[in-house]
Amino acid sequence: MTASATKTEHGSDLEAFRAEVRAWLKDNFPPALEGIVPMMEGGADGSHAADLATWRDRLAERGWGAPHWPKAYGGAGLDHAHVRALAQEMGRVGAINPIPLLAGMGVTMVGPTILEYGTDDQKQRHLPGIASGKVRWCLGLSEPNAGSDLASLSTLAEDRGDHFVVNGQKIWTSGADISQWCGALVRTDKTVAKHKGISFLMLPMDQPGVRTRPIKLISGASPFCETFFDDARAEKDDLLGELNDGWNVIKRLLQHERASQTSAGGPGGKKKASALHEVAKRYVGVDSAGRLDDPDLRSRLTRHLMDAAAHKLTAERIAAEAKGNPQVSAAASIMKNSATGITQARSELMLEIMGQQGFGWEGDAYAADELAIVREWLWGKAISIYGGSAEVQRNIISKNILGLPETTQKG
Amino acid sequence: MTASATKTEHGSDLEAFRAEVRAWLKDNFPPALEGIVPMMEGGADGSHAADLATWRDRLAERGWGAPHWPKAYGGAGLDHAHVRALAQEMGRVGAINPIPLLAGMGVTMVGPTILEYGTDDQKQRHLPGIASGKVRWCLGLSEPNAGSDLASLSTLAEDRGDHFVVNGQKIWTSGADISQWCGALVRTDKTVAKHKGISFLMLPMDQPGVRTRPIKLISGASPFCETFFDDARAEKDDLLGELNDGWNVIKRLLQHERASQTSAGGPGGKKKASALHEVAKRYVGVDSAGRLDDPDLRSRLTRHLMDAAAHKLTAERIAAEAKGNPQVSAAASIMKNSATGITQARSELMLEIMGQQGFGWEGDAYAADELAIVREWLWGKAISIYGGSAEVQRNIISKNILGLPETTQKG
Amino acid sequence: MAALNEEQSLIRDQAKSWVTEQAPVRRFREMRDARIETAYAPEAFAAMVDMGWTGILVPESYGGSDLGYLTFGLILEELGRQLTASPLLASGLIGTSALLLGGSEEQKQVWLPKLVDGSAILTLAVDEGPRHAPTKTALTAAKSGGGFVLDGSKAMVLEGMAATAYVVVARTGGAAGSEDGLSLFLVPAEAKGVSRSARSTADSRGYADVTFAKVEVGADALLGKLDAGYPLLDAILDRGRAGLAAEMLGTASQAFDMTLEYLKTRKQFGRVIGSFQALGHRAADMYSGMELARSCVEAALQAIDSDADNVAELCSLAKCKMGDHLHLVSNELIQMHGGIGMTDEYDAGFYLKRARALEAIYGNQAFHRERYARLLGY
Amino acid sequence: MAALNEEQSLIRDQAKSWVTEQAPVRRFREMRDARIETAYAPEAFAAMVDMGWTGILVPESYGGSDLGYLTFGLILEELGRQLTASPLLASGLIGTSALLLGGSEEQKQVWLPKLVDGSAILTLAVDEGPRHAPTKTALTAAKSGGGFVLDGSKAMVLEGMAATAYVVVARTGGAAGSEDGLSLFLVPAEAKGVSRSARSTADSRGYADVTFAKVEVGADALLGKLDAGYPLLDAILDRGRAGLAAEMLGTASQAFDMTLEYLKTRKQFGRVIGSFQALGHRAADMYSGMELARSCVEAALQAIDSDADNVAELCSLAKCKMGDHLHLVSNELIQMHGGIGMTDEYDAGFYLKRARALEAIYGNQAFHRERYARLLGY
Repeated sequence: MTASATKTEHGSDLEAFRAEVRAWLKDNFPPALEGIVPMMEGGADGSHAADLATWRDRLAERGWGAPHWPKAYGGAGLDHAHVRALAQEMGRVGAINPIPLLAGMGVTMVGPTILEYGTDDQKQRHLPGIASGKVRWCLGLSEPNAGSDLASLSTLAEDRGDHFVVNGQKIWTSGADISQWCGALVRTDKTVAKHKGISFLMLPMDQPGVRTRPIKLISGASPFCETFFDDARAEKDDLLGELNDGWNVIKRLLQHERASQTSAGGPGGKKKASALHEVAKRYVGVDSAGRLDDPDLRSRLTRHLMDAAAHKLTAERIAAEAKGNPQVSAAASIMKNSATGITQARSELMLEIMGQQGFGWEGDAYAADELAIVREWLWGKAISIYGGSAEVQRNIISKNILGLPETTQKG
Repeated sequence: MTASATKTEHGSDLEAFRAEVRAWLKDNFPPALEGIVPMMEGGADGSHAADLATWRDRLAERGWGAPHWPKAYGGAGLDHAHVRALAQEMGRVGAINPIPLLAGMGVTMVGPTILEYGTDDQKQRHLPGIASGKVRWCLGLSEPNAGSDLASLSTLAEDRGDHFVVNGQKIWTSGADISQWCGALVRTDKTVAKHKGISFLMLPMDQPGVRTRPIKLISGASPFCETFFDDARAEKDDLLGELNDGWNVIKRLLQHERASQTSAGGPGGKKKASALHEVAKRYVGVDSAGRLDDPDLRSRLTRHLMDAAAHKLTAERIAAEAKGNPQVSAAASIMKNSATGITQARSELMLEIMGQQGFGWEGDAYAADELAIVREWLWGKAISIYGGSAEVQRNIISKNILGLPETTQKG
Repeated sequence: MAALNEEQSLIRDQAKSWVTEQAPVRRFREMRDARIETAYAPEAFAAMVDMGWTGILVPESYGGSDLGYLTFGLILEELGRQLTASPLLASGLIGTSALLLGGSEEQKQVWLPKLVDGSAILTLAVDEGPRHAPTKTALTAAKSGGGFVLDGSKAMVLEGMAATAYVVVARTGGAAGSEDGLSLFLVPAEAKGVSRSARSTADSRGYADVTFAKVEVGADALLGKLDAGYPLLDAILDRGRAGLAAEMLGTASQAFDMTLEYLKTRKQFGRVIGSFQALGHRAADMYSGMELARSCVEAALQAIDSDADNVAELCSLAKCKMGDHLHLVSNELIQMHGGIGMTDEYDAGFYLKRARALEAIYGNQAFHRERYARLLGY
Repeated sequence: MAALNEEQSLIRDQAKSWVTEQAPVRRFREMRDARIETAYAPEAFAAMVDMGWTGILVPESYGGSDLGYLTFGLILEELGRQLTASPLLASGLIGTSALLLGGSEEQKQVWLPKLVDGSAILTLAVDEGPRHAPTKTALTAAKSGGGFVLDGSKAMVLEGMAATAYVVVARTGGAAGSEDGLSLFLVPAEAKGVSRSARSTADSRGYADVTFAKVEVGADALLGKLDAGYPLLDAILDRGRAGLAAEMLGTASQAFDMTLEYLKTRKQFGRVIGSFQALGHRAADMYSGMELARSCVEAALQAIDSDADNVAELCSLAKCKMGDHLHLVSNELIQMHGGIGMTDEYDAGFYLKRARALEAIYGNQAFHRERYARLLGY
């Protein structure tokens, strides 16, 4: 449906744009990067570092790192149809836009929020760095004793005239150790109800009052850090949104996060994820009728593949219904939980299919892609926890979409 | 374990008792009743009415209608080991004790509660009639607007000196239209918190102030009624337990109910429930390796059979751990939900296995046992609702067994 | 909901208001209580014919409007909401599809206008046993003179009492269990040797067992190719499955809406029961499941309309996901309503009973999981 | 918990206090961080030998106490609670069972006293590929002179680096995939041609790949009958499965206890999270599942002790139900702990990783469902 709608509305303009992209890619995309997904953790593919830097700079030059952003802020000012076309053409040659990944939470979360809540000055100072992929951002939201209950945070920002002094501790600050800026949720008024005294501050990481410590996870090294603020300084000019209105800013930011987490599938990093049933045929074998030689597994595999198909069709339907005018929708919670469930189920099935060969931690007994299986499986346990846990998403659906009475606070 | 424990503790006494039972059964059990389960609805097997009456009276004469009750109240004063032996010997010849079924809720719920809470006078007046199967009881607990929230009942009993006058409406009064007595939960004090002003009254059904109306269910005719009290009369002597202490009486009674609902399996009525996998082989067929010709069904069937086996083993373990001294235990909620889940899953599988042939409502196109399938399936939907819904049982486990904070009232 | 064009939106709105006003579930109850043998109200079907619904798949040259399967699905969804009984699915979609896919020009000219104007009701007679198994067809069609003689019987034919003709799946060769050797025939219900009897089922809808005792038909009764009818049958069945899935979507939507409404109004322990988090989370999961299932159903209908090459895969996906979802929702409908949902006075039981019928027809979830795996080659 | 006799209660209590005091999960962490190749603390196993645990299955005439499998299970459950690593299961239960079930009098006299006193560690070398599949054995044993020559390799042998000898499953006849033609051999780890390498797995326990390159053994190395070793192997595996299920019972119990404790203490939105009904109901279901799974495990162990005729059925039931339960509980352990459960500093991850290993060893849930269905004949 989408394809035909697009054709009618944009017609030949879009076709011309596609041709332009194709030509540009031919000249500018380093073929060695075909299918290479730069991991947020960085360095996973050190061998491609130079190519990646070149590719990133060329994309940024065209504004295609954040193509839907206004040109004034480093984007290309493209509408949704053109953004899709760009993505499709890039996908066709295996080119991946590294900027949303390289820049930490910049393009997917902080940037869109600055676009909505920022002053002109803030947009000009911060957005181009994000769009170019040169300035990395982390987010200081969770605190050790808060978890899903963000609003109970205790990191304090005291007003010192032209700046704030920040004290406290954040956790799960992804990429904090490699970021230049941090978007932090801080308490600016202790005298009011907990949601009401919170503000959103942007502060530079390179200052004496900020210290980070990486967190080791059950899956091994991780992008996450603990971040400590000891008399850290944030300028008044870097308050995003109104003072004590940080709760609304963060709600919006989290909607952007959910919207970015709704695609199901592993964390990528491979040229092409193998179809699970093909992997199963390889490890499990087939019977004389060509059926997987484990009927119980086969049946559960089918359920999973059907779930994945339904998810994909739903994502397409949401896009088609939005008719080229996508927005952070109520569907985000549904899609986040669906994506989570499918990704985790896929990992569990992969583990089951590969047996002991999918359970290696290190060593020569395992191929590299076999070793990745168990780490992905463990890492995947986090996706139903962060960015609003599965339970929080259910609360949101129950309350905001279905209109059932509040269950989170009182019930 | 039980078998050997029994042998050591009771030794030859028990063996002698078994021999006595066998001999007695040979003389007294009408062979035509072998395997016949008299349905609570009555009349399902009108052809056996005379035999059933004889059999019931003979059992009652020996006190074996309620064998664990004291002899003074119509029981046989047997300990648990002897009760089990009696049941096993009866089971061996396909003899079923109709009294707990015929007498409505008498032997399983009202009787045990009277044994605990009743005065001597109440025990003497009420228990023998129950034990003999001649006096039927119904229970007036739920009300149309109360559901699982029993304590919000509004049927009122006013004190008139030597008696109460009762006004209100009860629902789900099973067997009310064929019962002589009713155990009713009524409000005797409106001025206190809702649990505190409730009493448990026993009142005769054969009086002008009591009227009943059968309820038709989605499965067809049912034993349930609506029961209306318009200035009904209950004697003060028939107050069970203390005035305004009915909540404790009913909690105990409901534990007895749960304990009686923990066996998994259909509502009976057939000579012998066929093993589900044998039915499946008949309707679905097998492949050349002898496997059910529907691998997806086969896998789910196995899960179900395993669940049923686990339930059975757990019931046996609970009995063994109680070492011949069974009591209403914390396990009742677990076992009720497990039994419910297994019974409902069995019905769903049966429907699936038999396809259209298990979906008939009436007519010659279906055999009698085929027609029973769909009714049992529909009726089975009630078992996770009545006697404390599945949700209420989970609340009980969560709060009373696991010690998690109250979720029912506040959260 | 798929992005609809203006015409589709209009038809959907028309269907919604007609069903709500003229054919609410109360009418289904009346029909059931009246024990009508064909199990639908003739005036309701007549109204559908008047609204042009029987012609939605039919090209204009044969008297239809040629609006396609997605549009037909919108109507079925609304009918499913109120359990409106009629031969619309069996004849207007399945019988009509059989002719569109397999009919010769002559057959189309003879049959399609009659199907559109409601003077003919054509349904598919495929299964012979209690479970859906097209390849197990044993009814034989033997060549005889210039035509064929059909001998055998069919079970649980949809709207089999109302039908004026059947598309009969017969074995003209090959062994039982084989896809080879199947052929399809158009057989009038009044043909000599055809007899039928109504089934009384839990969902109170119209099914018949039909016996074909040495029924003679001409060569022109053959629909599609001799001995190679299986691909045609499979395509007809897939259209039926997509249609059933659309009806199921409506039935599940209504069951969910009833449940949600009850959660919002029923009070226990001093508050509405929808405020209990455990129920709220279950409701949230049901809502999510509905959105996911809906996408599958609409994708299947659209794939048929656009003649995509993955129609079979999507139809199995839609029937299976929708079946699983309806199964869950129909059970939760009863459980969350508690005792009231168990009474015959309340409508909940109708939805539960209809759910299991819809799940079973033309392949239950297990059937379609098996088929999906085979289509994907593992 | 099964009704225990006094001796069993004493042993259970002893195990509980030793594990809690001497071998808590902290010791497992230390062992992991120290990267010991055999993946257990030798002093812990020495203590187990001293407490007589390696002799629990062994008749008194060979130096054991003959207390049976249910008693052994009580100990494994306690070890499972704290993830205490040792060759107790692999050698004290599985290797010992192999000799008890298949050993000649002479073999028993040679081996059992050494297994009891810990001077020998005997483990089963069965699987060759990544998934449990005993009949897929390809390692060959060819007659040669008076003895046999073994050639092939085994993967993921439990405690394979610590073993002083192996029970090797070899093909002496029959085709790959067949139950016929399998034989078992006792092979010292120091025999010429045996080489092994440790595997580093997610659960940080001891596994080895063992290669048998033209290893010569005498005729007395044959355990049980030539070419007809499958029933013996199956019986040994079933004892191993029951033992694994007992360990899983402990692991799941501890994971649940940790979760429950967290639900009672962790506060969010101003109250302990265990007061959220959705979590309370999930906890209730887990508790129920635990009770049901425990019954299966104890029944399997008791069936072995009483030599019942449904040992195979009950062992598959126990391994499968326990596997499903542990799978659920280990996932909920992480989910309900939230972020903290994801950190390596916290112990939750150890339980999750160990859970999947235990599920897979000697047949995962799918394997045992398939086996159960075959045993019941459908």
